[in-house]
Amino acid sequence: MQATINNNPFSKTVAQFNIAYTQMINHLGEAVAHLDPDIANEKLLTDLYKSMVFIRLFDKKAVALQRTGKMGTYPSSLGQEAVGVGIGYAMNPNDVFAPYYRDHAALYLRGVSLADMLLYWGGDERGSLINGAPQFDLPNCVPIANQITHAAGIACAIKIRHEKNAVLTTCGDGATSRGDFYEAINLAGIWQLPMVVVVNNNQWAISVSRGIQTAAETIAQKAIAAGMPGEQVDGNDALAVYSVIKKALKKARAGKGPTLIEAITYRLGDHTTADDATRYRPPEALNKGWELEPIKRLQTFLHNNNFWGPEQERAWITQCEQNITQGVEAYLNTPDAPPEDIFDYLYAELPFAMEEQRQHLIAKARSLNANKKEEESL
Amino acid sequence: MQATINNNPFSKTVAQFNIAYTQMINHLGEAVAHLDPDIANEKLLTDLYKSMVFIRLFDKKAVALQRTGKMGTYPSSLGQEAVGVGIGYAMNPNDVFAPYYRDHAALYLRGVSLADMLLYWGGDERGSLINGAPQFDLPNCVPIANQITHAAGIACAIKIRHEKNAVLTTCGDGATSRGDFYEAINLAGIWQLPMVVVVNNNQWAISVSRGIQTAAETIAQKAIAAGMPGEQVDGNDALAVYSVIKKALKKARAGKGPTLIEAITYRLGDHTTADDATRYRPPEALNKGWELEPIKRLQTFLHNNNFWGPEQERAWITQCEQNITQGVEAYLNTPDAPPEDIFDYLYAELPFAMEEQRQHLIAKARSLNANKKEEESL
Amino acid sequence: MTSLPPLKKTLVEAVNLALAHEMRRDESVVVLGEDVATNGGVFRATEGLKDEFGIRRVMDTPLAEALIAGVAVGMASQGLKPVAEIQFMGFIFAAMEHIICHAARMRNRTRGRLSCPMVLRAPYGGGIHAPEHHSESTEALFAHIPGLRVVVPSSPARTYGLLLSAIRDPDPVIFLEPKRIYRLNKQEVIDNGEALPLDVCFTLREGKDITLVTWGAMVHEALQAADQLAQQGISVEVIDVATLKPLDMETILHSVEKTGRCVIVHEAARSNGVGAEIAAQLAEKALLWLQAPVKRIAGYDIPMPYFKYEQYYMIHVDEIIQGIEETLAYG
Amino acid sequence: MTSLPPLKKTLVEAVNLALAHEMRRDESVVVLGEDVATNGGVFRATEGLKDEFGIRRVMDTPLAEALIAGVAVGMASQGLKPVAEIQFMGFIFAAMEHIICHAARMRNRTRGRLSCPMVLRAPYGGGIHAPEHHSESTEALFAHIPGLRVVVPSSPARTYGLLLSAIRDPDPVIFLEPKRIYRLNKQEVIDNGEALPLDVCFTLREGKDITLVTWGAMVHEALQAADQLAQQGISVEVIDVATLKPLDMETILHSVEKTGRCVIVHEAARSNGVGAEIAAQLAEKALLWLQAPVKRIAGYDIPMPYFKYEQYYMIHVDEIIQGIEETLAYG
Ligand SMILES: Cc1ncc(C[n+]2csc(CCOP(=O)(O)OP(=O)(O)O)c2C)c(N)n1
Ligand SMILES: Cc1ncc(C[n+]2csc(CCOP(=O)(O)OP(=O)(O)O)c2C)c(N)n1
Ligand SMILES: [Mg+2]
Ligand SMILES: [Mg+2]
Repeated sequence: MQATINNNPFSKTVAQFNIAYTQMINHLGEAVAHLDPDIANEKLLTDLYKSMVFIRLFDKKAVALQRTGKMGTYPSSLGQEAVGVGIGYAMNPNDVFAPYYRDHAALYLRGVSLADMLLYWGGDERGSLINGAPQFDLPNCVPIANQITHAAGIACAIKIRHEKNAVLTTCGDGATSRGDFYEAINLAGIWQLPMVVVVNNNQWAISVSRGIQTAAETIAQKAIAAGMPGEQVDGNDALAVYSVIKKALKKARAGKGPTLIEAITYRLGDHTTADDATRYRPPEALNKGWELEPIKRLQTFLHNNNFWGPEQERAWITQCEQNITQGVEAYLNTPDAPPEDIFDYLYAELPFAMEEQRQHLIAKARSLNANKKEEESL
Repeated sequence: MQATINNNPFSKTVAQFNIAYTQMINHLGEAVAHLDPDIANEKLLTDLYKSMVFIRLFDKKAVALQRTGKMGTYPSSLGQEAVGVGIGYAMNPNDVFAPYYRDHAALYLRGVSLADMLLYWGGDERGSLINGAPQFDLPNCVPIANQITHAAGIACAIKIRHEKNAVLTTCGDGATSRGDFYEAINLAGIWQLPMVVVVNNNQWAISVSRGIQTAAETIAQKAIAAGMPGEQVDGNDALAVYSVIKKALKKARAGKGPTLIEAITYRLGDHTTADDATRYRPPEALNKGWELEPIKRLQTFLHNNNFWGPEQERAWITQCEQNITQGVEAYLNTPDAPPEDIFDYLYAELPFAMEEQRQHLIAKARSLNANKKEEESL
Repeated sequence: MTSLPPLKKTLVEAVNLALAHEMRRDESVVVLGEDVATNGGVFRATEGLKDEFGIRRVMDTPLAEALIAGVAVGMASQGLKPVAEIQFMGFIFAAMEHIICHAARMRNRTRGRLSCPMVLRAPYGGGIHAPEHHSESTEALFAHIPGLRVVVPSSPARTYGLLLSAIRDPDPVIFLEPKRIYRLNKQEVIDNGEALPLDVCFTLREGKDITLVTWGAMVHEALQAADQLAQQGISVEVIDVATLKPLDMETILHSVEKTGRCVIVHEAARSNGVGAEIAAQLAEKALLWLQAPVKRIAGYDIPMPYFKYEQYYMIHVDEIIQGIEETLAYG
Repeated sequence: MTSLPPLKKTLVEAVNLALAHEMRRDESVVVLGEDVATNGGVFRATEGLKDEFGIRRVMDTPLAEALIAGVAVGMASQGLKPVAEIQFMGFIFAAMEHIICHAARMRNRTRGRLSCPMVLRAPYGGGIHAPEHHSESTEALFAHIPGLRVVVPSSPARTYGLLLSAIRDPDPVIFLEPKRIYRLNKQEVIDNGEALPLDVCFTLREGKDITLVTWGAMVHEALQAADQLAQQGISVEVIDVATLKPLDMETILHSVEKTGRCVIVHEAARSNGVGAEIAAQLAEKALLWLQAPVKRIAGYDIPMPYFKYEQYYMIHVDEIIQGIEETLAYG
């Protein structure tokens, strides 16, 4: 590439990069080009749709539990459903998932029970036991972007052991401003790690808009800094999300290296139940966000292709509500863990030096709970 | 840009980027195109040359001082001279410099005395007083890449106060792997900070070669992740380095935003006097490095243009050696600071709680120095 | 000035009041952090500042704590007085390199040529049923670092006065705000710009039988314990350490010389907590006066449990009373 | 196994020996860090490992400490046993977020589903005339963090045995290597894979007059002081704490019960150093036995001076002797 730059005879172009954007079904529910039925088959499309509907209903319930004091702070995934279901269906059980806190849909599809999810947000460590889900998936990571570095370590482990699976990690647009994000993708690039990073660019980091988070025209182009491929996808298009992630995972498992995927979405809810987005977000922005949301468009597409109709919708919603009610029951009926659990999992074996503290806790808990009973009985 | 990617009808290109490389005088000492005499004038070119010669001689002396136990660990700038002099001549006195530890040439041109440089590497904090140099320049920064974040903060201060100067910071290729590098340039991009980042890509981070530090084809392209311009320059071409930095600084001072400049050099010495590069570096690589080094080529160019000849060379070297000898004398003759200095600059005013420790130190130092005298007198 | 009407303020409102006061008085004071501008901070500590002082002085940063601290160091090196917010203390760890290696050393490293007059604010402590990593109290990590000041207020009025001093102080200050009492109660705060001294403890209640040393949110449990014990005729001297580094041992030693007994209370994990330094200095300097062993009532050496089990970790008034009674019963 | 010939090894060679032994024995052990592979580490601690075990198990990382720690956490979560090197302790601060928030909590957070069997090695301490930031000893920062183990060896043999245990330990260990004594002297080390226990102090020398507690490089000054005092008929019991967290106070308390006097020596800054925790526990549990105040002989509360003035900071044998004599003279 000898092209001179702005006709400066001393300069030449030595590297060029493109960023691609993928969309399959637009916000009107139309396929933007002919869809290969092998990929876009009825089963897959209805599964994606049903899961999105399910998680939106679950999400609503979770917020209600928080509002009624039955659960703690909760980050709604309203409007982010397509990213979660795309991940959930694209991953294999033996792949490893390193999620962030807005991945309810993906967790659900990984096999995490509703009760476990609620337990976690209800302030109970046992929610991260995720019985029934892949045992080596990471727990939720609260410190932003740390999970990306952990995912790089997991990918190293896969490579060191010559295994054939891959790791997928997620984060938000705000997370891409942290050193962790960059240090980890830089390593993934050098070591060609079997790793897929999905950025849920929902345009907000609490009150900080995408525009003041980074001057990069796209988040996807941050991959260029790591010498690895990065691309954008319509994060409200479940089929497109599924397809690009599926492709990236296949490549990763084949030892062909990492991919950064920017899924463009819009956060339709508050940041969490502790947040009030009306303080910083103009209503127009929110309305535009709703025009692009993921569920309606796929429903339209399914209707127009006669894959789905009102009866299925009614039946499915009823079933969702049953499952959710069961999950909530299971959560609310979970007895508290023994107080000493707060000591008994810190080390494989409790150091002798901590025995005294553990005994103190047991006595303290007994009296605290006695007092509680007393108060209640009054 | 509607072009479809690898004829995938669902994908289109949404962003494109180029990275430019600039060279003016090649390693044979030939101008690669016609040089505008206004820029490439005799005065500037001979100044650049003379400063490089000076600093190479100083560097040799500094290493000798370390080898003979008269100074501590020292990082030679052998082969990096063009970057330093380019920076030194391109910056204005009221610009702010946030250097790293291999910037001897730039420090010298900023007005830091040889004695102060030697004092610093001789293990004396007073070396960072840099009397005579711009008072707000930062001291050397040992923790890799932290100075880039500080530079971003300095650039913020300039912007907040509506000043018209700029900050220039430097780092090595290894430093670009740290979160600090990325977090800082990302901020510079968003806030359009008056900041120039010069990466001295000398192909090594101690024993870690450029190729295993990052998969990015160029370091310059890391700017794309921050949404800011990045470019490469031949870091062995003092004129080219000077020119691109001069341009970037002008732009920064005019409020037109930051620039990342990758100066491609080769580390011709060990990492520091504590390192032995033969453990990890093939001799061929080093020989190729020498073919591109910055001084010879400019000397050839000056000779061919009758800007410089053997007499000037002899005279200049003699003068350099005089200055260096004076600097070394000044360093060696600097009396030790009073021991209590180690307390007296920690806070603006020593907290009462530390008075006792300070008294203890004074007594301890007295006896230590008494013992020392005794031993010497034996 | 003192003709100003006293205002009833919560602790977090006092933070806001002090910030606004100092930004009006000194235009070199700037505020930066995550969500501090448009949103006014997730606890509203910086509410209204962006509207009054503009985005050049009240800056929403990208999501990067190392950046926030490092940028503050750079600003301070040029003579600005940045007040940077770390959204929760649990997210301060990425900032430690800049705090330890630069903020705490800039003046010493340059032998006074440059300095680092910055304040790093962070809400800290547990007891608010927050998610994981939102309840940390690791003040001991900073109290060990030469060159820093570590300040923890415990009431609206002291918050106002201490934050003013922290901002005016020519050296870096880690200012930890006990968020459990951010809105616990309102107190009269006169916005007269009068600062309170750093580097000294506050004796909140005089007593002769025993010395109760604490700081931050636990001050309230300590005062309640002292009240209840007073009814049993036990006279407890309550000391709010306030500045954990440098530590004003004089006040504590004088008190222990008088009472002969000392109980130290802190929420942070016991081992190598700041209570250890206080107890250690008592072991070094108060041996002759101590009629009973020093007692530390501190957090367990475990991370803060998720909130369903948080109360097992938190220290309750009864525990303090019991600890005091045991110490009084001794010998 | 014990038929193996004893080898004369320096402390840093013992590190290398333990790493190689454990990598042969357990293929889940991997090594990563800056310059650890081709260069064998800037102190040669990992020399030869890349040639024997290959680049999949001995990895030169990019220059990023947060990355090194976080990648180790990720590896460990999947059952590998990473031994990560931070080139100097002065550069460990960027790694603290991953150490505190993840390494120390993975097991607890997942109620045992996942764990974090990693070792983070770092050369630490001063006295080698190194540049700034190359002489830190901030072990107290880690000793305060629940979920960690903090181990500091003080001889080649103990280094070998303790590093083996650290690698085999199912939980995260911060392993701090006193680089001042990396090559101080050689000692017989038998490469028989026999580990030494963690969580216990080593009584290196029995004595009846006073207890001298220390760790790391200062153990050597402590033993010299004990030798010299022995000639004056003073019998000093020297305890090498070795594992700073969890802390084996039993051994120290038993000794102080016997001697009635205690001097604690550490190079790190005094305030909120690990010596404070030891002195605090003596104030809590040994009041009746103490015939003299506990004395801490510790670094000043300042950063390590540049090396021309380093000796003013470092603790010398005379100071220890003087401190012991003062403590013995008391009362
Ligand atoms: C290291 C760290 N800093 C700050 C926070 C507080 N915090 C929680 S979520 C959040 C915003 C994250 O935004 P983004 O990455 O875009 O994800 P989103 O919530 O929008 O899905 C912040 C600042 C945190 N959890 N961790
Ligand atoms: C945070 C940190 N980690 C590690 C080191 C040790 N170290 C000093 S220089 C260096 C290599 C730097 O390489 P590069 O950035 O390319 O600069 P160069 O020395 O090649 O000019 C390392 C690892 C350090 N000083 N700081
Ligand atoms: Mg977001
Ligand atoms: Mg380099």
